[in-house]
Amino acid sequence: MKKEVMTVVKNVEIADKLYLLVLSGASYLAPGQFLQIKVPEYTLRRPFCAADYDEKNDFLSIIYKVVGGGTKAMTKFEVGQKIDVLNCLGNGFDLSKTKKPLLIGGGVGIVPLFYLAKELKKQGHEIISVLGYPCKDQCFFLEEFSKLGKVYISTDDGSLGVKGNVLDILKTEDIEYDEFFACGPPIMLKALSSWNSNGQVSLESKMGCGFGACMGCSIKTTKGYKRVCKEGPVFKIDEVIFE
Amino acid sequence: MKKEVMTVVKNVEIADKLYLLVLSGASYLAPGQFLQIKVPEYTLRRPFCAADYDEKNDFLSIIYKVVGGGTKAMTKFEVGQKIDVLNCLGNGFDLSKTKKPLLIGGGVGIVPLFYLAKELKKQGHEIISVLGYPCKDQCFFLEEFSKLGKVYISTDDGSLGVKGNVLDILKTEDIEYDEFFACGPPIMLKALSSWNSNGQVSLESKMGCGFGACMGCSIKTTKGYKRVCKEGPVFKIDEVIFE
Amino acid sequence: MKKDTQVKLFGKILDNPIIPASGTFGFGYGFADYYDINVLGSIALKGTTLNERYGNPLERVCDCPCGMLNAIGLQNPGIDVVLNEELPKLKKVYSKPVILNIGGHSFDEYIEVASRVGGNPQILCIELNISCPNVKEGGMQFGLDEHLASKLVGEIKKVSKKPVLVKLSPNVTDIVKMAKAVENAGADGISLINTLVGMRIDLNTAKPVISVKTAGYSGRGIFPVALRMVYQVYEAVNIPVVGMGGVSNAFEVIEMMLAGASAVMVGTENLLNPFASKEIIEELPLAMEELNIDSLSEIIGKSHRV
Amino acid sequence: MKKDTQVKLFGKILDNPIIPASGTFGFGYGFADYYDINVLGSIALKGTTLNERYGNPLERVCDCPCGMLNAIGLQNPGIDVVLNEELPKLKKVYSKPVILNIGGHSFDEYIEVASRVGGNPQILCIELNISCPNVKEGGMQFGLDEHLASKLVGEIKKVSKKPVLVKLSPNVTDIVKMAKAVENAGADGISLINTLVGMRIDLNTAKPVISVKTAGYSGRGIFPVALRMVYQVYEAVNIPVVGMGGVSNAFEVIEMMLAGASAVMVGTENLLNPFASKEIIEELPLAMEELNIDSLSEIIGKSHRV
Ligand SMILES: Cc1cc2nc3c(=O)[nH]c(=O)nc-3n(C[C@H](O)[C@H](O)[C@H](O)COP(=O)(O)OP(=O)(O)OC[C@H]3O[C@@H](n4cnc5c(N)ncnc54)[C@H](O)[C@@H]3O)c2cc1C
Ligand SMILES: Cc1cc2nc3c(=O)[nH]c(=O)nc-3n(C[C@H](O)[C@H](O)[C@H](O)COP(=O)(O)OP(=O)(O)OC[C@H]3O[C@@H](n4cnc5c(N)ncnc54)[C@H](O)[C@@H]3O)c2cc1C
Ligand SMILES: Cc1cc2nc3c(=O)[nH]c(=O)nc-3n(C[C@H](O)[C@H](O)[C@H](O)COP(=O)(O)O)c2cc1C
Ligand SMILES: Cc1cc2nc3c(=O)[nH]c(=O)nc-3n(C[C@H](O)[C@H](O)[C@H](O)COP(=O)(O)O)c2cc1C
Ligand code: FES
Ligand code: FES
Repeated sequence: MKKEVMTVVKNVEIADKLYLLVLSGASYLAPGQFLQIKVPEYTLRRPFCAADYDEKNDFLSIIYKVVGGGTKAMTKFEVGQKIDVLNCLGNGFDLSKTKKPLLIGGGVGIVPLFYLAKELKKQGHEIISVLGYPCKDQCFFLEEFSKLGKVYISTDDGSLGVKGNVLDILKTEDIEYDEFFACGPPIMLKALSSWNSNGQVSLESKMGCGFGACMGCSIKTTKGYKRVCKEGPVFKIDEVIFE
Repeated sequence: MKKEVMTVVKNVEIADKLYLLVLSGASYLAPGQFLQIKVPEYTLRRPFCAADYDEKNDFLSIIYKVVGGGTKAMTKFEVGQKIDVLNCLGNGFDLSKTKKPLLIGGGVGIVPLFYLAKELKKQGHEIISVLGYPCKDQCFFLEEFSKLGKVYISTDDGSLGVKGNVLDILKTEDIEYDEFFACGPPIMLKALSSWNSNGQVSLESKMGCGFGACMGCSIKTTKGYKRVCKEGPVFKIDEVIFE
Repeated sequence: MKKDTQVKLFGKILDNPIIPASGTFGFGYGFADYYDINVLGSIALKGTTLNERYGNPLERVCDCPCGMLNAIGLQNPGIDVVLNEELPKLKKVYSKPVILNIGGHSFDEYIEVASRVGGNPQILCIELNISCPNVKEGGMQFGLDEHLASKLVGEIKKVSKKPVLVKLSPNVTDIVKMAKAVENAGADGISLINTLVGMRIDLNTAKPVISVKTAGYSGRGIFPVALRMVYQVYEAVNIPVVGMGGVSNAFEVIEMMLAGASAVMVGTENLLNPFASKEIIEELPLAMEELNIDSLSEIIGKSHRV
Repeated sequence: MKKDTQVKLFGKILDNPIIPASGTFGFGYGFADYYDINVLGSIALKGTTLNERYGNPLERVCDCPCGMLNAIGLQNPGIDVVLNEELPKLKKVYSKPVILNIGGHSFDEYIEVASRVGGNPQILCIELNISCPNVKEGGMQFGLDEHLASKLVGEIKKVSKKPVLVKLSPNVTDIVKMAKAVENAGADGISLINTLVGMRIDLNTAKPVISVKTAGYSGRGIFPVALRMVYQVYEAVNIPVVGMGGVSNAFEVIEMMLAGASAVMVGTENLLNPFASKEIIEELPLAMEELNIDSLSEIIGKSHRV
């Protein structure tokens, strides 16, 4: 955990209600780690995964979807504005064991996978991604993922790729991998968990603090209660007890 | 009452804990009228008299003393910062009857008298001022008042002018006038009221709104209850019931 | 799409649910200098007692980081002046019926005030303030004791020609018990919340800022408590609930209505921004659009049904 | 001039009055990764029950404009793990005695927990939480009823080898009555306030945000209510009062102490800014300088004496 003042470099709408926010002055954080952003007029910080990190410029990118008051207020962040951030939170993905990774993302859950993919690529891995979007207009990072490796796409309305969700792809395509890395809506993760148990998932939960103090984010796992913000947000999928 | 966004042009310490704040984008307000400034992190606005108004530039000046959290926060106002202000509040001084005015001010109460003096001068009056300060270091607007006319000075510690307060001057000097215009601490105004009853006083009171809605500022007068923010802040001294 | 902001209160249609709260809007006409107040759903007038009152000594307001304290102590010109002078002045600039808020120090005073109101068509209902924390000799006592409260409401119902909206105090262990008590005593509606009892101390003098020490805390900081009480009371009674407490924007109005409010009063926010009530009314259709709401009256109490 | 920030609690000298509040600081050692926590006057540990508890289902925290809601429901590993694992971990990074906060669902559970504490020298006192609004089967009930409360305190006093600080709920009509009841039952000190009961509704789903609907409201928005209660309770009892509720800076610490607090707990602010308690401790001497205060212990309750 690092408390940092970052500066807004860019804050633009990249798809309907989907924004790219680039911040400078950020310490390195690992793929799967997250940050907690203080939004003016709001009390609790808002958590976001790193979508990308550029070590040369200390640039940290996040992609956020406007879903309520806090994210709506974030769209007002202006270039040059100083932002109060808790950085380097959570555990991040464990990249030490995989030989042949598979990335599986749904909706905004695709965000942390991009940074993860870049890091895996750097380590010499081949990148295969299965990405589910609501519709064509909501697709983001498509080109970027394609540059890194093979991409399978599904959309809820069939406007791009397979009509359906990532499970529909996984069940029909015969993709070779040893460990998957997934992030997406709870319903997708739950479905994944009954499909295959060798993978890591990044979870979400409303957060009081983001650094382990309040127990606001705890989930039940096969190894006891764990805090999404501290022991997570990345868990082995077979440990998570999905409700 | 006008709700206006003003811009900070200047915010400098002119004596210990005494600041000059110049704001642009202000509508004309009459001498004795006041404004209500929204200070970030504080809920209720803070009331201040106009110390000067420059019609050419729409510049409004106030002089404020740091006495608590709100005024301390105001010292952080930066040049260029936008400030949310309610302007043109209260009644202002009635200049229509005096032929030979006398200005009597104590401490920060001297602030509105400067703007009043300039206006009276413009209307062709001779300006005589009796000003009481805590000490020499806290004197402000001295040169400015001197340029406008004759000035009598007292300080509590005798470091400049007469040692004592404005009453000590009024009782010893034989100053000719028909109506006085006074502003200062309650104790001074009360003393003034038993000394002479032909004058106007500008009063202070903690304010909930500043425009007559909450009854937070009401005082008792010989003509019933009156709101300092609406029927005042300037009252005929013989109407005010000093507690 | 056209958004329907109308709501019904005591059989009367209000153009929108926004009503400036008692004590934060004077007798209304003062605000007509700033905007056309006919946009308002209704107006709750300053608490009125039998005789003229000055209220508590100064200081009687004070700042808090998330709101304010007040201990005005019901300054008002007395019921006769309100009926004969203030209401006619208001009528010139506001064409809709208004809410007459009444305060008192004894059964007799409340009853006398309520009976003088009569059938005045300019009055939508009386709002019985049994929750003012700022009057020594009674006021809130009625709002803290269910037996006193229901006795008072019963008496008022006997003399009032107008619907009786009973304004509850949040400073109780069990708000539902209070609400049920006044409903059983014949209340036509319940408004809540009045202020929470709070305090501030001046660091320079070490004395309480407010002359009478404790005072009523209002403003944004009380919203979660107000919302909870509106939710609980809506669930427990069968009469309309008027919600208030810390409402500062259109989204919070909608939240209050989801919890069960038939109409929403805006208080402290009018003091901070004289245009607040008007601006909230203007924002309402936009907020409804954003949240896919077509009709406000349909969402009243919706959070109990989903 | 050197500023004296020491205060005394139950005969022990604290270097300063700042104590992170229960539930906002875990079992303390987590914060040692961020700063040397030995600067803290003491630490109040997360509420501990007899057995391990998960607490309420998610969501159990929620944002409010002036604070937050929580309905954790006392997640903790149970008293034995706290005594045998958590306290030793804390001892490695914090050398001073701490406050063990205990919660429960029945007389028997509270009593059993209190008796297991024993004479452990790492423990300054137990804090008896009879005010948790987030536990269905008891918790706050004890804090809303003076008879239950005093009966419980009496039983705990019989088994506890440590001073008993009783933590009161603000959700009552008469806080002074509660305070006197627990004082008479033998409480060694009173801490207040716990959270106010509040609620938020999700505008998108129209459902309460928190799984169990209502939750505890804490943070800056509750400061004026907390200060008022500390003031009133200090006036009514002869045992030390520990103040908390919405404290976010050194000036508010001083305000709490003027009202009567012997020590001040900082809660929600630790969650918003992990360095909050440390920063407040650092600001204290500067604030004292500005306000001409030489010794903090001398200003406790000063507003009652001026
Ligand atoms: C570890 C972690 C990583 C995450 N990473 C990402 C990420 O990379 N990208 C991403 O997009 N999200 C991410 N999230 C989710 C993200 O944190 C939430 O979407 C965000 O906190 C929502 O904040 P909000 O205030 O907008 O909405 P909420 O906190 O859900 O608040 C919604 C509230 O706003 C109110 N509301 C609803 N509509 C409106 C409106 N139109 N105007 C005003 N108020 C309204 C509602 O009443 C509701 O109470 C992550 C979450 C976690 C835990
Ligand atoms: C009509 C009118 C005109 C006025 N004109 C002027 C004018 O021209 N010039 C002028 O100077 N004043 C003027 N005043 C007075 C001015 O409005 C007040 O001095 C100002 O509102 C005080 O605000 P404050 O927040 O600093 O102090 P307060 O509102 O008094 O608040 C003080 C609070 O701050 C807390 N506090 C004390 N010390 C500190 C500290 N060091 N740090 C943090 N908090 C602290 C205290 O607990 C106290 O509660 C006028 C007032 C009125 C009514
Ligand atoms: C200055 C002031 C005066 C008030 N006077 C009255 C009153 O006379 N009668 C009454 O019933 N409520 C009175 N109230 C309470 C408000 O009507 C309202 O219940 C309370 O302030 C909560 O709403 P808010 O947070 O929107 O202000 C007053 C509130 C304030 C701030
Ligand atoms: C997330 C959270 C968890 C809490 N858990 C406990 C608890 O276990 N025991 C307890 O006595 N109080 C608990 N509290 C209440 C705090 O100790 C404190 O009384 C309250 O939050 C008011 O102080 P604050 O406004 O500074 O947060 C909790 C508060 C929060 C915000
Ligand atoms: S958010 Fe506070 S412990 Fe996870
Ligand atoms: S400050 Fe509100 S009426 Fe004067």
